[in-house]
Amino acid sequence: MNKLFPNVDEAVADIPDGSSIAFGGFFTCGSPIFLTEALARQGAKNLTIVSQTIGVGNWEINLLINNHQVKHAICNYPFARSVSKMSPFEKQLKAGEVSCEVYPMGTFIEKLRAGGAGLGAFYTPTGVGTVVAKGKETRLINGKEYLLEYAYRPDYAFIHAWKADTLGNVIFNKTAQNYNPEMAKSARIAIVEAENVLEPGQMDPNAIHLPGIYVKRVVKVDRPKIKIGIDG
Amino acid sequence: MNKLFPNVDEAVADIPDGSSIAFGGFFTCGSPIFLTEALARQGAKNLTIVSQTIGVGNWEINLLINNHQVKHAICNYPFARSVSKMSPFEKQLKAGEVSCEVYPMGTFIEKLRAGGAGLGAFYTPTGVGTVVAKGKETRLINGKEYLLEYAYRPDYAFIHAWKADTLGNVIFNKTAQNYNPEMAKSARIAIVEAENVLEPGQMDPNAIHLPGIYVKRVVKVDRPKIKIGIDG
Amino acid sequence: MTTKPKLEGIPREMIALRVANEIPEGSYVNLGIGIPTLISNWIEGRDIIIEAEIGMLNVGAFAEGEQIDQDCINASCQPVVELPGASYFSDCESLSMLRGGFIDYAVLGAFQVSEKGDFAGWNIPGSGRGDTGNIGGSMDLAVGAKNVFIAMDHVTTDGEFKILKNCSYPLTAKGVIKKIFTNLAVIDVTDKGLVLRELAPGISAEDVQAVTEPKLIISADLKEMEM
Amino acid sequence: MTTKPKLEGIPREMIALRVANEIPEGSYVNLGIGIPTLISNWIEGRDIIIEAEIGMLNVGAFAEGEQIDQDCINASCQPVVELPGASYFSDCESLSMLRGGFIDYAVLGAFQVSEKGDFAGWNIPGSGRGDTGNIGGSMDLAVGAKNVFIAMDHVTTDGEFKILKNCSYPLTAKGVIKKIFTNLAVIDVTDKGLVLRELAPGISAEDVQAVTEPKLIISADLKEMEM
Repeated sequence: MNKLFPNVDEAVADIPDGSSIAFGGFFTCGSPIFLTEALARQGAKNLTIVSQTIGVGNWEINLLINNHQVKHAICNYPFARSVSKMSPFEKQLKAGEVSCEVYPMGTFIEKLRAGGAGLGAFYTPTGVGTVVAKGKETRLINGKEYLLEYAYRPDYAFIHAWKADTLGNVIFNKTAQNYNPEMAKSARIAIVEAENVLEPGQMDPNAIHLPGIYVKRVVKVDRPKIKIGIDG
Repeated sequence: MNKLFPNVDEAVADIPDGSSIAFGGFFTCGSPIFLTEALARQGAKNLTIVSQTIGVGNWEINLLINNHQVKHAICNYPFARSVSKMSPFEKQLKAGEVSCEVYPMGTFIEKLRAGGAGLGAFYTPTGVGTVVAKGKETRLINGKEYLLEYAYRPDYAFIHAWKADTLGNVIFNKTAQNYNPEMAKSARIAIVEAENVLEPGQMDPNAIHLPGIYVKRVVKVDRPKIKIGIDG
Repeated sequence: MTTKPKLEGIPREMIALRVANEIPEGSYVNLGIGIPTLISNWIEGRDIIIEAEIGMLNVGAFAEGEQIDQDCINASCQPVVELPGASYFSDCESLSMLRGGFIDYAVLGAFQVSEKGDFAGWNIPGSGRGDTGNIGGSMDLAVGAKNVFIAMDHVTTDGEFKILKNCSYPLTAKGVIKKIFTNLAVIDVTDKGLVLRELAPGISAEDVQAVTEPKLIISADLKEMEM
Repeated sequence: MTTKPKLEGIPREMIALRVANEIPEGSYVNLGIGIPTLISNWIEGRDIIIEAEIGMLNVGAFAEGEQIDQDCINASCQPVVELPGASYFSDCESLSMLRGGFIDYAVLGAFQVSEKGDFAGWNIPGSGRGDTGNIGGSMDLAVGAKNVFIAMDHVTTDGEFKILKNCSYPLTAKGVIKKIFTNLAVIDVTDKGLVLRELAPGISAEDVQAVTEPKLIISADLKEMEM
């Protein structure tokens, strides 16, 4: 069950127009930048992208925005930190070219977790009494109010890994783990770019963050050179 | 923040009558047998116990049953495998001395996971159209039927660990992980018995199964001598 | 109910082999107890990965002697060995994996299967256990796996039907079974009903129909099981 | 709205110190951006563990020079170092931890706080962003943490009230704030209303009331902030 692909371009070659894709990574940390660049080269259009932030820290997402490949975003932190800076995505949103759903961080990733775990929906206390609750069902459980939020499953997930074996088992490095595991589990096809590719048996079976069953494709990439910060 | 207790008896000394307690372990594997024995010596009564099985493989649970310390069980696999064998729990259940709720394995642990994660309830497809669905709300989501199941939080969790540090960080060994992480996270007070107790910094921060924030007490125990099997 | 003379058909190991042949390379599988457990012998060395719902992937053979580790068991509480590329994870993760559709083939035993694809495998009326029983992980597996197969004897030891119009035992799941493998036959569960696809050597379609409550649709290419 | 001359009170570092003194040994804390970030300087060496919602416990100081690892940042995208006993985990795990009540003290900044304990910290009307904005992890933290504190300047740079009868900005959460620490005062949020507990040096209760919209209840043991 060798899941190794020769390069990032082949790993994303078959992604059709209209796909939904989840991107791991938290600002500059653990983002699948090589797969994102390959998708920009590949050119699939009308994409729904699922990502903590839309081109803030994970700057490569802006390649997709500027190519007009994106029609919808599901996210947590869509914009530049400063309201005086306008990202490419914010410009397109204001121009009505793209649409956007924003969720609290926990709800954002819990929707994907629920999707991957085969659940239909869940009740969370987060966002009760805020704009997040607009149009959503609420329920009192033991006297506390909860919002109903639905599971979500994207077609693809792009995952950046520190180590992966050819069966798709993955170990992440420190805070580069972030959204990556649950995004991989939520997707129908999870594609892993890994800084290190190993043979099965070379990683401690007790220390795997993402079991290979969740991963369909693995591709070797270089360790990216990253400038930390989101105000650039 | 040293969470080390001198022995299992002191670690369970303050558990009051009427408490709910989750027990990690899957049959003979990863069960907190030393804490369970200590609780039998301690004698707290009217307990609600949450455990995959009630005294099958995790035979020490039968100490609590035979002491009449248990009034209610929440479980997945309550009885001996063979219908011709009757466990102490099954006898008490038939005599009306205890009560019991049984859930499918995934629902059983997801209820605890939801509790620990601060969620109120979730919709699962498991059990639709079976006795498990009796009296429960259902909801159609994208044309598929789901059951509403509520989160559950026990007062205590008894956890068996391979390695723990004095801050409560835990690494489990192989399939002895099983229910232990989510049970610890669900409880208000998680108590860990560990075969090896280390200082902070002696475990790989990338390989922690259960972060110390979830653990209130750690106690050193011997590696148990276990006879594998559930027909004994 | 039937009291016809019992038909032997093929032994349990051969049922397991027939199921193993149905599972393509590159599959992730979960095997229940009983006949399904025997399938692991037949897929050894093939490019198929076994999951155990206790929280393990790349499950190997049963452990023996020095190999036995009390911290490495399968969901039936049997010691197993790990294969290269193994991973361990929590039960919560494991059951999420099952519900989430990541298991390609789940092979389970059953007390009863209906022509609608319902099956009953966790509790027997008259066991004295009522609605309280050992549910285990089968309900999650049954609703989640991409393909759910049943491997079982065609009739009970008393010769009673196990393949029925409707299950009378408490259900494990509704409408999930794709194929039934027995000592006598291979049967597909379809929207139109049960389709008899293959027969054990020496067994006729009439023999199978006689021990099967619902009317079987005879496949146009009905053939003898190939092993 | 007020246009009174601005009262200086204590500097931001001292607000951070005052909050730090409120957090007992043995606590798990999560610190938001702005003044809360400065608290980490004051709790260094104390028996307090910092969580970062990106998925890290035992967060240490900001990393500098050779210490910087692009794979180790906090939720504000600043490089940090790990302390002994650190652990890394997923964001899903981290946010579950926040909602689940495992953080003893969350200290956040705010644009506005109401006397009911509501607060607004993620979006400013007139920013042009409407209901779409950078929510981040604050809503989860606010509903989950055992004690939610606000550390902020008492009024806006334009001298407008930030402590209000009702927030006019989009809420982060309702009824969750326990204490407010500003450059002028320490205020408890109680069922009966806002209780003025402590004053910055040189500041009177009247000064604080003048820049606070709701009527303050003066604590019987009102005192000067101790640092």
